[in-house]
Parts: sequence; C-alpha cells; structure tokens
Amino acid sequence: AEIKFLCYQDANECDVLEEMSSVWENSTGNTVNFEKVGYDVVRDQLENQLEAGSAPDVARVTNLGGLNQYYLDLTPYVDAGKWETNYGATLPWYRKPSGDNGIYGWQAQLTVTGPYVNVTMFEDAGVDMPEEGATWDDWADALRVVKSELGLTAGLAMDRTAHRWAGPAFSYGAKFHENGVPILVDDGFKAFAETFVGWHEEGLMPAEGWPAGGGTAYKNAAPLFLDGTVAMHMSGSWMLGNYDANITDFEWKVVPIPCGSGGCGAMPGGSGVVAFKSTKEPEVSASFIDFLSQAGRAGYFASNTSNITAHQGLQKAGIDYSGVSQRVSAGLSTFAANAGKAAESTPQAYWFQGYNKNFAIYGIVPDYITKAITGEMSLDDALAAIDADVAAKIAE
Amino acid sequence: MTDVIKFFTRRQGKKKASLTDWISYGFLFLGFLIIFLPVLWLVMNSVKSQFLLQKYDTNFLPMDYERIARATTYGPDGKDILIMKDLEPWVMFWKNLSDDERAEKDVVNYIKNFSGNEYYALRSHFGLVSVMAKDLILSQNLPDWLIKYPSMFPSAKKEYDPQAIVDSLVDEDARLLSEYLGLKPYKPNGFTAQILVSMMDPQTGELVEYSVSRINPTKDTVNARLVSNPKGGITKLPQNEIIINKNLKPSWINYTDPLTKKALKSFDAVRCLNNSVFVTIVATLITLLINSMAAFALSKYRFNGQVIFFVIILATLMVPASVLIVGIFKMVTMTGLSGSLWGVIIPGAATPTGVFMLRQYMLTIPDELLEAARMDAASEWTIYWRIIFPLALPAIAVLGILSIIWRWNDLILPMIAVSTTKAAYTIQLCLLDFNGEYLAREHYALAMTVVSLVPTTLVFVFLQKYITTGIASTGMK
Amino acid sequence: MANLKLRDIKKSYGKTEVIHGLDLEVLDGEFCVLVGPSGCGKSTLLRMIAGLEAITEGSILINDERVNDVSAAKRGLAMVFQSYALYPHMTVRQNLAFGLENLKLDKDDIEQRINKAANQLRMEDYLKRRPGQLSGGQRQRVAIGRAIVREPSIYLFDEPLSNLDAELRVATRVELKALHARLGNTMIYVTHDQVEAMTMADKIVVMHDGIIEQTGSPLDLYNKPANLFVAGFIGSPKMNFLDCSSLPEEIKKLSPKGATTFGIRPEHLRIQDENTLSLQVKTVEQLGSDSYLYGETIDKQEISIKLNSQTTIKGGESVKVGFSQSDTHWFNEKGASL
Amino acid sequence: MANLKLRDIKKSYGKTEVIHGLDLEVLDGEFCVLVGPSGCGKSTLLRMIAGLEAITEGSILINDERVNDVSAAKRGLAMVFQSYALYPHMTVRQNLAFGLENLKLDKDDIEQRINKAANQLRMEDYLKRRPGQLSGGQRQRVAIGRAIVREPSIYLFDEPLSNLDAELRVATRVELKALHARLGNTMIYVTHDQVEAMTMADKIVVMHDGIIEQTGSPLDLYNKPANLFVAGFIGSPKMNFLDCSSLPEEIKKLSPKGATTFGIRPEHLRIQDENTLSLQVKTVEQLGSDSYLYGETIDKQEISIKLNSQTTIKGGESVKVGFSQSDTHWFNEKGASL
Amino acid sequence: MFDAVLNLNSWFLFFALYLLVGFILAKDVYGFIPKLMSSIGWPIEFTQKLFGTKSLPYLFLFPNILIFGLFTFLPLFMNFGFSVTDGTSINFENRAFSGLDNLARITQEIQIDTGGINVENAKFKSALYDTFVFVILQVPIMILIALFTAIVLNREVIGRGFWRAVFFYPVMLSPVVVAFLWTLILKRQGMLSQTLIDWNWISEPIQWLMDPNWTMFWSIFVYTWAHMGFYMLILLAGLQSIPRDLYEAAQMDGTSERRVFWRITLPLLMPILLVVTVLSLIKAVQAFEELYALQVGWISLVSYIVENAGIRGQKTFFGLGIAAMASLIVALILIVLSLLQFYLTRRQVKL
Ligand SMILES: Nc1ncnc2c1ncn2[C@@H]1O[C@H](COP(=O)(O)OP(=O)(O)OP(=O)(O)O)[C@@H](O)[C@H]1O
Ligand SMILES: Nc1ncnc2c1ncn2[C@@H]1O[C@H](COP(=O)(O)OP(=O)(O)OP(=O)(O)O)[C@@H](O)[C@H]1O
Ligand SMILES: [Mg+2]
Ligand SMILES: [Mg+2]
Repeated sequence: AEIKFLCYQDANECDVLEEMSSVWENSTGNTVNFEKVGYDVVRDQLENQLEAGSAPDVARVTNLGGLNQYYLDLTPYVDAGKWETNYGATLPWYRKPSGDNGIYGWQAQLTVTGPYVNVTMFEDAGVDMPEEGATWDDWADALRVVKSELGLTAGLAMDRTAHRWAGPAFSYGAKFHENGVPILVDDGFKAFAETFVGWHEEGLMPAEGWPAGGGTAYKNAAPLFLDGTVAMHMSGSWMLGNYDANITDFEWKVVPIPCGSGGCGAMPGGSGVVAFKSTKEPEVSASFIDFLSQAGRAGYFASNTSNITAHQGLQKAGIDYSGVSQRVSAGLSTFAANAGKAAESTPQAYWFQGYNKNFAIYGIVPDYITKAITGEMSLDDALAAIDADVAAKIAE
Repeated sequence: MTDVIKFFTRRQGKKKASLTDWISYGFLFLGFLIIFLPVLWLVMNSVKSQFLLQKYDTNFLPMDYERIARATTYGPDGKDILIMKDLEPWVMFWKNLSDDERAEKDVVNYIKNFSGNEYYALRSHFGLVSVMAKDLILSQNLPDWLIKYPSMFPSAKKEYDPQAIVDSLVDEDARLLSEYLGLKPYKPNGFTAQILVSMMDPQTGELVEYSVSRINPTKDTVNARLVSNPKGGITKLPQNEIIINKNLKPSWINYTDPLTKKALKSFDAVRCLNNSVFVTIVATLITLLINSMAAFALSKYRFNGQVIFFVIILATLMVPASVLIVGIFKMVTMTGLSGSLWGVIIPGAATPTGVFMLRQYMLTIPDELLEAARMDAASEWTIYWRIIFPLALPAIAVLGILSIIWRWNDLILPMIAVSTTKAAYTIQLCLLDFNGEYLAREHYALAMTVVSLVPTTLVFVFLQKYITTGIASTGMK
Repeated sequence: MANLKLRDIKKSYGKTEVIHGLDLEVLDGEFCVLVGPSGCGKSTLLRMIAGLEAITEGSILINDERVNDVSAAKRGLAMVFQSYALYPHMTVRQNLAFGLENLKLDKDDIEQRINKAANQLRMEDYLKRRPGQLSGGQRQRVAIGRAIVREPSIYLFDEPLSNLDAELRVATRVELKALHARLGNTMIYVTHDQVEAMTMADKIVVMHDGIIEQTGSPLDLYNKPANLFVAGFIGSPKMNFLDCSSLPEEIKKLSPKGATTFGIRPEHLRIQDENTLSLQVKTVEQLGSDSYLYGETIDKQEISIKLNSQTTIKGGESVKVGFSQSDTHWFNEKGASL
Repeated sequence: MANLKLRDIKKSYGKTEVIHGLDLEVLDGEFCVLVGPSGCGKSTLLRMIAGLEAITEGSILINDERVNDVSAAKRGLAMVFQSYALYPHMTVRQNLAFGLENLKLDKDDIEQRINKAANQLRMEDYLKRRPGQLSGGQRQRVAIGRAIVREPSIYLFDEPLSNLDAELRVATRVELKALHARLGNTMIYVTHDQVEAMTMADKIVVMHDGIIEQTGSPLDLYNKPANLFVAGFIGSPKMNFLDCSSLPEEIKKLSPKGATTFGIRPEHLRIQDENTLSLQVKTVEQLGSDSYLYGETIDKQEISIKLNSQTTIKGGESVKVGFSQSDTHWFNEKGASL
Repeated sequence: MFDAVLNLNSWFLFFALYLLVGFILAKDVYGFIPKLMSSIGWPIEFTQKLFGTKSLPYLFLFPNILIFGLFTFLPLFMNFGFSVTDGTSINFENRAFSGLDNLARITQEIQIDTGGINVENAKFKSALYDTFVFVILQVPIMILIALFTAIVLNREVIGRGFWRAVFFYPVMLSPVVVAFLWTLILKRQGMLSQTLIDWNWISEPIQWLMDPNWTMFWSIFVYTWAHMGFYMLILLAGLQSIPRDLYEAAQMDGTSERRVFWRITLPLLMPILLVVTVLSLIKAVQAFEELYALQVGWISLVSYIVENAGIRGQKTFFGLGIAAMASLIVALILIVLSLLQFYLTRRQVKL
C-alpha cells in the first residue's frame, strides 16, 4: 500500500525520516510518499485539508493537541503497553481533554525551552556567569553589566510567543490553570509580566524583539543573538544545530534554566508524527508510525537531527551523539536537565503543552504584552484584555 | 555626448534649459534612485554570506573583515584565551565547509603541528574530541555507556560514575575522555573567528594589532583585545582611529547550493521554475482566451441580461481573494482540482480586470468589420478568433503581460491548491521552503528570490514598451 | 446576375420607424444609386438588403425568391463599406481570401480568383501589404476586390468614395463605372453626394426621411424633378427658389395655375435682359473656368448664378439676370412639380 | 492691421529639411491663401508664423519687426486650427473669454468683446453650451470667434473647413470671405483645396515640397501658371497635358520654340473642327448642368473635356475637339511656362 | 513536472475529450492554428449552425461566468454562511446557526459569550480606523505623485521610455518581494537607520516599521512605491489623449504654464483621475499582502480578516464567523466606493 506523509522540514528531519522509512518500505513492501513542505504549510493548510477530507495519511505536526479530533487511534494496531512505557510522558499531549486513553502519535522529538548565552561577551565584559540555580533576576543583573560594559543595545532576547514566555512565568509562580481550566492572569503571571515589561523599558530587552512583532505573530529572536545584539537568547533545544553551524565569531553555550520563587520553569514541546482517521490505510499507517517509534529508530532520529528524544528508555540509556559537536551534546544535556527540572518543579508546563487550545494563547499573550510595552495600554488593561481575549477565544 | 548635453539644456523647442527642466530631471533621477536602490540592495545582499546577513551587514558590497582566530580552552589550569595568527582560511571557516570539502582535509595530521592549548582548541574545533574519545573507549575496552553518557537525562546519569574511569587513564587520555564527558574542570573549548583591526600606538607610532569580536557602527568605541596579549582584558578603541581591512567575498553558494539541491534536498529549483513557467504560460493563454471571449460577447452583441453579466463581472473586482480563501479552498477541493497545477491555473483564469479592459478596447473596433466578415460568410466563432482577437491584440498583450505578472507572483492560489503537493510547487511556494519553524535560511531565500525575479524582469525588459504603451492605448480610461 | 425587388419594406428601431414602406425594383445589371440627405435611411435600407439588419415588415426578393430569412452570407451579395472595413491585420491577399476560405473553397480556386481580381483592379503590386500601408484609393480597390472575388450576384456599395479626397474621388468613380460596364452585375450604390449619383447611375432613387421621393434616370431627375425636394437636392449649386408672389409681373405671368414657387437653376441664369430679375451681387467666386455670383433680390431672397467663364462683375454691383422659359420649374403649395 | 514678411525661411526636423528657404510678403489687409498638396509644408510654415514652431533659419517680420524670438502669445496673431482645438470642458463663452483672461483684461471689456463677436458670428444662442453640444459649423464659428475676440493683427487659418461636409463648407467659405471684407484684417489661410483657394484668396501662394512655386492672384494663376505644377494644380478637372511630339502637325505649328508639353484646360475644349484633336470617348459623365467627357488620343494620352451643357455623346464614340489658340499653354523641358 | 499537470482528475479528461471531439469535427480545416481554434470553438460553431446566433453571447460568456461562479461567487455565498454561523469547522454541517452574533462580537462593548469586556470590538475598530487613515493618506499621496510623474514624463524629456519603465518596474514585483526588499532596508539594523546614523541625522537606529510614529509613513511609502507606476501609466495615457492642439491654442492665447495646468490639463484629465482614484481607493481598502509581509505596526482590515479566519495559525471557535462578518462589512464599504465612482463618472460623461 501507499501512504502519503506530509512532513514539514526545519533542517533535515524529513530527510532522516525518509532514510529511515526506506528500511521499512523494503521490509514491508509498502511505500511512503514524502511531501516535504515548509512549516507554514502544515500550520496553515493541514487543518483545512483535514476538514475538506483531502488530508494526507500521516503528518509531522506541532500543534499536538489542537488537531486531536482528527487523529487515528493507533491502539488497535500497536503494542499499547510498550508505547505507554516508552512514551507515557508525551502521549497525553495528543489526547482529547477528558478521559481519553488513546495512542495517537509518536513524539519524534522533545524540545525544551532554555537560554543560550554569548560566552565571548561575558568574557569580554569580565562578568562571571551565574551558576546553576540562579534566578532570572540574577541573570538580569549580570546581563545589565555585560550590556553596559560592552555598549550593547540590549542584553536578553526572547522569541515572541507565550511558549517561550511561559517558562520564566512559571518560575515567577504563574500557575496557568486550575483543574485543567486556563486561569492565566494570577499573581505569578502578573509579577513576571511586570518584570518583563520593565526589562523592555530599561532596555534590557531589545526593541526589535517583542515590540517589533505585530499582533499575534510569532517572531524568532535568533537573529538578535546571532548578530550579537544580545548576550542571551531565551529559546529552546531546537536551535542547537543552527547555532552550532552558524555561529563562528563568538562562543556560546546553553545554560541551565534560571529559577524563581515558582521553581525552574521551562516549556517542553516538540513535534510528533500522527496518522489521521481519514486514512484509507489505517493499519499500514499505524505500523509505519510504530516502526519509527522503536528505540533504535527514535535514537537514530534524535542523534541525526541533534534532538532530545522523547523515548523514555533512551532518555535513561542515552544516545550516541558522537556525530555532533561537543557544544551541541553539552547543550543537549543541559536541556535534558531542564526538562527534568520542569517536570518536577513546574508540572503546569506539561499541562500547558498538552492543552488543546494552547496555540491560541501563544499568540494572545504577546499581543497584549507588546501593547503594554509600547505603552498603547497600561499593563493592567493588557492583563485584563488577555483574560478577556483568552476567555473569548476558548469559549464555545 | 554633446547631443546629450544639448538635450539636457534644451527647452521644448527653445534653446536653454529652464528651471522646470531641471526640476523634472531632478525628480526623475530621484525616482530612479528610490526605485532602483532597494532592488539593487536586494541583489547585492543576495551574494552576501549567511554570516554577513546575520550581522545585518550594511556594506553595499559583500565585504568581510579580515579574520583572526581566538580560542578558549578549559583545563586544570583554568581558562585560557589564546589568539592564533596565520591559520589557513579553511581552518578558520571549517564550520562553513561542506561535508565533501571536510573529507578532503586530513585534520588529524594537521593538528599534530600544534601543541598545548592550541592543540586542544583545534581538536575541539574540528570535532575530533568525540571521534577520538570513541576510539579510545573502543580500543581500551572501556564500558559502552560512556559513549552515551553525555546525552543521558540527569536522573540516569546518577547511576554511573565516569570520574572513576577517567581517573584510571593516563594524562592525555584522561583529558580527552573528560572533555568528551564534560567532566569538571573541562568544558567544551571554544574557537572563534574574530575581526583583526590595527591602530597606531600613540606613543610609539607603531601599528598594533587587536582582535575584536564585534564592531557596532553606531557606537564610538570598539572592545578589542591585544593580539599580543589576549588575556590582558579588553581596551576600548575609538572607532574612527582604527584601521580595518575588508575583503570582497561574494557568496555564490547562496545561488549554487539551492540550484543544485545542496541547500535543501526537498528544494528543487528546476521543478519549481518549470511549474511556474507552465502555470504562467497556460494560465495566461486560458485567461486571454476566455476573457476575450467574454469581452467579445459583452462588447459586440446585444442580448438579454447583458448589463447584469457586466455588473457581475465588475463586482468581482471588489472582492479581494484574500478574504475568500476559505471558500476558494473548499471549491478547489470540491472540484477535484486540489493538488494539481490546474487548481492553480483555472480558478484565476477569469479576471474582471481583463474582461473590463478588453471590452473597453473592443468597443473601439468598428462594427463594420464584423459586418464585413458576416458578409464574407464567417461564423461568429471565426469572427471572434480571426477578426476580433487579432484586432484586440494591443489590449490582449497588456492583459497577457499583466497576467504573466499576476501568475508568476501569485502566492494565494498555489497555497490553496497545491501546498501539500510538493511536485506542483510554484516558485513562490518553493521560496517558503526556506522558512522553517525556527530557522530561516535568509541567504538562500534572498538568492532564490532574486532568481524568481529574473523571468519577470526579462519579460519586463523585452516587453516594457508594449506594457507601458499598451496600458496607455487600452481602454483603462 | 440577379434582380432585386423590395415590397413595402419597413424598418423600426424600437418604436421609431425609420423606413416607412418602400417599393423598389432593381433590374438585372442595373446600376442603381440611392441618394438622399444624411439620416434618410439609405444605409439602413442597404443593410437590410445585405441581410445585416432584420426587416421589420415587407419582403425582399432576389431573383424573385424571398430572402428575408436567409442569412447575410447566403444571399450571394457582396458589400463595400463606407470605411472599407478592410481587416487591418491581414494582408491584401488575406483580405481577399478570407471570405473564400469561409466558404471552404479549395486553395487553387481561391488563388485563381484572387489573381483574377488583382489583375482586374491592378492590385498585384500590393497584395502582400496590409491596408495600413495603402493609400486611400488603393484601399478602395481592395474593398472592391474583396467583393469581386466572391462573384456575387449583386454588389452593394455604402458611400464607398466618401473617404477619398476630391481628386481621387473623381478618378475612382470613373473607374467604378467602367468596372460596372465590364462586369455587367447589378449594383446598388448609396451616396449622399449628388454628383456621384448623377454621373454613375442608370437609375437614381432619391430618398428622404424613409420614403422614396423619385426614381428615374439622372437626367430625368435633373430636368424633371418631381417635387421641390428633388429639385433642390439634384444640381449644384442648388436650384434657386423664389416665392411666386414676389416675382416681377413679367415672369409671374409665365407661371402655371397653382404655382407658389418658382425654380430656376443657377446655371440657367444669364446676364441678359429678357425675363429679368434684378439683383444685388454680394459675393463673386472666380474658379477660373466658372464663376459663381451670390446675390439677393430686392426682397432679400437669395439667388446664385453660375457663369461658364471668368467675369468682371464684382461684389456690390447690381445685375439683371434672365433665363429661357424652357428652364423654369414651377411647384405648387405641396411642393409637387407642375 | 499688419503686414508680414518672410525672409529666406528654412525649417528642418532633425536632419530633414522640410522648408527650403521661402520669401513671402503679405500685405496689410490681404487675404493670402497657401495651397499645395499634402505634406508640402503649409502647416509647418503657418505654425512658424504663429510662433508654435521654432524657425531653423531666416527671419519673420511683422510690421517690419523681427519676431523670431517673440513668443506665440506676444506676436499678436490668432490662429484657427483645423480641428478647432476648442476647450471641450468650457462653455462657448468661457472658450472666448479664456484668452482674454490671460491678457488680464477687465471683466466689462471681456464681456463686451464676447458679445460683439457673438453678435458678428450669430452665436448668441449657444454661448452657454459646450463644444460637444454644437454642430460642426457652429464649432467652426466658435473657433473663429475665439480668434476675433483677441482682435489680432493677423489671422491664421489651418484648413479650417476640412472637417465640414460639402454643403456647409461652401456656405462657410462665403461667410469667411464676408468676414474678411468686414474686418479688413490680414489673413493667412492654409488649404489644399484649390476651389477654396481660388474663391477666397486675394493672393494665392502655391507651395510644393517646401518651396513656393508661384504667387499671384487666383485668376493670374489660372490664366498664367508659371509652370507645369501650378498649371496642373489649379483648375478642376486638371489641365490636359499632351506630349508635343505626338500632336497633329496643325497644332504643333502653334508651339513656341523649346516647348515639349502642350496644355489645354478641359473647359477650353469644344467639339469643333478648328485646331482639332481626335479622340475616342471612354466615359461620359452627365451632371445635368455640365458634362464631362473622358477620352484618349490615338496614342493613348488621356484627355478630359468639360462641356457646359447636357450632351448626347456616349462612351465609345469618336469626337473631334478644338480650342482657341489663346487658351493654350506651352511648357518647356523643365516644366516652365513659355 | 507532468505528474503534477496530468494528476488525473476528471477535469483534465473532460477537457481532452472536448478537444478531441473538436479535432474530429474540424477535419476539413487546414493549418495548425485554424484547426486548434476550431477544435476549441466547436460548440459555438455547432450552436450557430443549429440554432442561429441568439444564444451565442451566452456561450462566449460561459467559461468566464462558470469560473467566476465557482471560485468567486460561491465562496462569497459561503462567506455569508460563515458569518451567521459559529464553529471552527469550515463545513457547514459542523457549524451552528448564530444569527447576528458575530456582528455583535465585533461591534459590541460586551463579549456576548463570556460577558466580559470585548477585546475583539476594539481590535476591529482599530483595524477599521487604521485602514481608514491609511486609505485617506495613501490614495491622495500616491495619486499626487503619480500625477506629477506622469506630467513630468509627458514633457519632452530624454529617454522618456526609460523613465517610464523605471517607474513601472515595481509593479512587476510580487508583494512578498516588495516586503522582503523593504524589510532589508527598514528593519532596525537596516540600511536606512545605518545611513542616517552615518550622516548623523539620528543617533539611535529606529524601528521604522513598528515605531508608531513611523509605521504609517512607511506603510504608505512602500505601498505607494509598489503601485504608483501602474496609475502613473494610466494617467500618462490620459495626458497623452489630450489633443496637442489644445495646448497650442492655449499657447496662442498666451496662457501661462500654471494656468494651462489648472484650466486645461487638470479639467481634461478629471475623468481619468476619477477612475484612478476610485481604483486605488478600492485597492487601498484591500491592502494586505505587502503590509502583512512587512509586519507593520498596525493591522489592516484584510489582515484582521485573514488572521481571524484561521488561515494562519490556530483556529478559534468564533474566528471564521467573525472574519466572514468583517469581510461583509469591507465588501459593503467597497460597494459604496464603487457606487460613488459610478455616480461621479456618470456626471463626468455628461460633460
Ligand atoms: N441602430 C440604430 N438604432 C436606432 N436608430 C438607428 C440605428 N441605426 C440607424 N438609426 C436611425 O435610422 C435613421 C437612418 O439611418 P441611416 O444610417 O440609414 O441613414 P443614412 O441615410 O445612411 O445616413 P448617412 O448618409 O449619414 O449615412 C437615422 O435617423 C438613424 O438615426
Ligand atoms: N514634427 C515633425 N517631425 C518630422 N517631420 C515633420 C514634423 N511635422 C511635419 N513634418 C514633415 O514636414 C513636412 C510638411 O508637413 P506639413 O504638416 O507642414 O504639411 P502640410 O502641407 O500641412 O500637409 P497637409 O495638407 O497634409 O496638412 C511633411 O513631410 C511632414 O512629414
Ligand atoms: Mg449611411
Ligand atoms: Mg497641414
């Protein structure tokens, strides 16, 4: 049988998957037709295709919870017990909000948010980096010194999305939900929002970061780190490969996630491979995904794409990353540590990642926080608007 | 030349250039700059390396600074900063080499020329630590888990004690394994390419070399390290006194990589261009055919509902496709056109602008010609394609050119119709391939954008006379 | 070779009737000219004959067959349009071939007919040119050629010469007439230029406001106009009309009973003393061969005189003009000739 | 009131010279008509006089003052354009006022001049209409009115009648001539219609390919053309030219020394036996008042004859035509009149 | 490449069949192009033979109207449908009828579902207001520049064709490229800030596209840059259609250049100027792609619609309905604008 795999490609993920699937094709006689597309296509077109009934059989997706009504339950076709052992932590992300025990997708890569630091800048400024366990305030202090010492325009940049913002907010004590219902604006949230707006006002965070984005649009801050505008970038594990390949004129490293009164918050995430109900080949699709999820395959994928694996067995046993540079492997371990810390100290991170309307919130928060930063709204109004907008967007 | 001068100084019919002439030419020249500088800037940027683009390089030409290597090593003696002069360029830019180019170099032997911290720095730089460590583990029959240790989750790491194994090894091997495992006091060594600048020493009058990580043109000073004493901390040099050497370094790989599939395996420039050319040509032909048919009916016949049809067609001018995307998507899917280039071609083939323009033009074709043709026993279809179509050619050429522009630049319809069918990607969709979720390859995107401009620009250069005079002659009035 | 009969033809555009019931018979081989002032319905009539315009009432018979419902292409007519209506994007040869191709004639036949027509009209030299590269007279010929190649039974011409300049118009009308003599086909020719009508026609049909005023040979119309309209329309300069009541007794006594208007053509007036009118000359136009005198009678009625020689009379002079009785025309109240 | 002198005027467009050095004097109050075939440079010359076109060489003098470098507006001329060039968005009144407003005349004065011109040209009824709502003849008048209100010293007309239909053209040319008589201004008038030239001019200037062929009064040109070109150009139908060598002995002996071409106007030929040429009549055109005979001599030279009456001669007949010796014209090899 | 073309759907088969029938019917037609054209037009030829010319105009219109119907009007009706229903789905069976709730959601102060403050209302109003400001400024500015350029090019300048081409060139560029191009220049670290700093005009780089003081300026600038050439050409055509001799007559009348412009050029250009104005008004109200890709600091009406429709990013339950309702409001505005043009040009024609 033939199945169509809509795969969004960031770096080389689909190439690796294709390589892997050829083994499966040879052994089963089935064919996988890869459509390697840009991220925009999966983000913007897939859901419409699903609705119109013209969707692919299998796809690599990031909006894990948002599409759960379309997923094919793999339970009948796979060894459910094995899946629970290996991927128990990420399976809920794909499930419908209440009482669902289905197996829907293979978490191909686990990502964790965390900061990158420009080591050369710290060196040049003669500032010692805060140690593991330092708080965001400690880092802010250190960055202020670096900024003034080197005459930088800013110290810290963060991608413009609530996904990045959530980690520090957890650290400041934001809970984000109560019994599965989003309660965004609480004291912790407010505290971090105030701090965050303050960082922009004082210039610790750059004008071309959040304030330069319009509406709910995502904005990557990596260019600011790459070009040396800032000394720290709050990003995530997915950026390792890019930074390793493209940064040649300064040293950088991944540092442990800073903490706060609420713990050491980082957001997990990542992309997964799912099959859709509409497929005509459920068994074949399921077997394909099952094949990919095997420890050996998952490890191969992780090491060849420089990612953290979601396979819990592999997390324990480790993966042979000997092909990647040391800095990447060091970074991977730091991120893995972050993920562990987050799981312990800020469980709301896992809830948020699994919440099926999280993508709406990702956009709403930056929209209003930006308005507070640029002074279009007072912070209080902005926070009230966040609550109101989220309530309206998740209402049915 | 003298003709030109004469022209410039001539006033309509009279002899001397007047103020209005100077203003006119001034205005035109200013317009030229405002229009062409940005385009030129785009083209120049497209041959800048990814590195320069990341740095928001504002040089007009792709200039890079002269570089010098600076490394940081960590060890029992603490941190060391060292500067290595006169390294070969391929060493400095090892990260930028392709796999093939790397394979050509015998780095293992190369680093044997160095010793001490320089050796360690280069070893890390070339990524040899993990290779050599793995060899070490295998050759010394050390436990397997050592290889995977760095990637283990913290909870798992607790179960192993690598320090004990390191301690059992001799000096160099212990260092190697420690570096690999990331055990204290070892950290990954750093290696960076810094900018080499020099400045006259005010006392001695000699040129002194400095290494600089970043030059911010908006600041008065740069933070520099003495090449001769890198550990001595940084000095702030006045920016206007330092001497910077720059080299011209166009990055042709921006073009060659995507065109040879090296940039992205899934980016097939030839196929994208082919599809676009196909769509552009076929869609333009269909557009011309059916729009001129409709315009013919509307301009040369009297029939019931004529006005209604005309108003309907004009009304579509009011509705931007961008607000109808969802509906158009549904229709394309329902008609079975999605996933095929026909889904890009057909929905846009009927254009209100085209019908309107052609109709206005055809109104100026004398009815007598049609009557003559009818006397000549021509059928209405023959009249259409043998009389009206050729006679409306000036307007049809304009519509043709407009259609070429629209089709070539169209993003919405391809997005709707073929975004999940890679084989049917048009060039504009293909360009999106360079936008990852987290990663944008701006250098490739820029270069391919320039490539995507080539056909329209060629069309423009060769047909601009028809475009500009054509629009003038058609019934846009 | 064909004849044409119109039976009580009417034509309305919406509610306005523009042709009010015409009867006309054109004999085989006749050169029939329709004249009349602008807007009188000449073109409409011609186009109805051609089949380009629907007929509201009445019937058209070609060779005694009713063709009302036969399409333009099938009536076997050919038409030469006022603006020639040459296909500007085709060469002369293609223009000629177009109609034949539509009839699906075979290539050799087409070739042969084109060559014959080209020869007849001396167009060989520019068969490969486009209409835009031809002079007015050459275009004219191509337009006629396009009609000839179809070997129609009747030729229709709608003011074919009106776009030519004076000199060429004269030359072409001679040529056309010769062509008619050579081909012997029935031709129907529309014009509002009465010189053309006079010189070319076997039969002139004078139309006015959608009706036929008079039908006859050119000299018949000139010498015996049926009514005021025809009398004024035929002849240039226009016939002088004088109110009978204002005529000098000497002339008035010549008038037949019931005459209210007296007509005399400018070329029939001579500077003489018999049957005289005195008039005040206002302007004199000397053409070299002829002279025109424009003047007015004592009671301000305008009169023009055409002399066949140069004259020394100047504007402002008073002259006496006379005429021979045979040249007079008299019209009654209703304008009918007496 | 002004006179105009042109001294060795030349005009080139790029490298092509279209006027090759003209000298001309137009007297105060004269009606001077420039005629010549299309493209001979009439408009160009007029526009140079007007100041719309730069003068390549030579000088223009108005009232003996050199005006080469005086702007169009300041030369005190007015021009009536072939297409009238009325401002389509202004009413007739505004059209007339526009030029006066430019001169910053006061309102009453403008009002007065407009009323006077309107009165003169009988335009009062449509002063409030726009040009689009006027007939051709009315537009024509407005165009002239626009010139009149400016009270210029010289009027320039560029084929002002060529857009009018035949009848209106005749009427307007009489009117224009009358206007000239009334105003007494110098007028320079361009046309390529020789009837207009003959009837209107005090002085005709015949141009050909950028040079002046002859200047003189209309009858001078008709009676004593300076050369073949003028002889052929003036007079309609055109003068008959016959090769001297082919003339019958009887006529040949009349020829002066050096003559190579013999010319005789169609209106000077009569059916008679003295000084006869025999010819074969090919076509006869009967206009009622006149008849034209087209024929050819034995050696195929074409000849036309104008008779002042209806004739019974038919195409195909042979006739003998004669002329009186005083009407003959003789030209030498170079085309000059002898 | 042909797999994507042939990608056998029934359309293609029908079309091939259609041509085949035509090809067979055209057996006695010779020459490639005649044969091709008769193959395409056979239904029309056939109809004329059988039924005469009465129905032919409809046949000539058919392909166009079919495509308009399928891909413009049906989607438009769907938008009506979306605007009165709720749900994330684009399928009507999964949407619930909600009447004018969506109108309330974008126009009322109170959010009708949650009872809280309604932020959507504020967003919609600001999109409406900002778009209004943009249109009001952009259209006159562009028309003035286009007119000025056209007037300059209508003079006897050397290389008129060249200049004309230069000013038209940006029209050839896709909105994405235009945005890309200007982002390179206008982003904070871009060419412009840099140059101005070098010239010491400013001391800090400016966020041209986001800075509230500048965003509207640059939106207008870039939009004008990209579209001016087209309108310039139309205006140039208009200028050239003014008869030369009118200018000569004015010259004879001793009219000053300024007066020629105000009293002759401008009034005679008015009809075209009106068409151009209304066309550009319509286009400006529809402005989206450039602005979206430039990420300017305000949201245009169409951007607002596109963002809500769930075409980009996450869908929300009411988004599609709200977007559809907003699009109807835009359509209403455009209809009013075009009626205005109709009215104005009607009066102009009477002139
Ligand atoms: N399509 C039409 N609709 C309404 N009226 C028409 C139409 N065509 C012609 N007419 C009217 O019919 C009358 C006769 O027109 P026609 O063209 O036959 O005149 P004509 O004698 O050929 O005039 P001309 O010498 O100017 O060509 C005119 O009054 C004209 O206005
Ligand atoms: N702007 C120009 N550039 C080049 N040649 C020109 C220009 N204007 C006129 N000519 C040439 O100059 C010659 C004289 O033109 P002009 O218009 O004066 O002729 P004309 O006697 O007025 O003819 P017509 O009777 O057709 O109006 C022609 O050969 C014409 O082609
Ligand atoms: Mg007519
Ligand atoms: Mg002229």
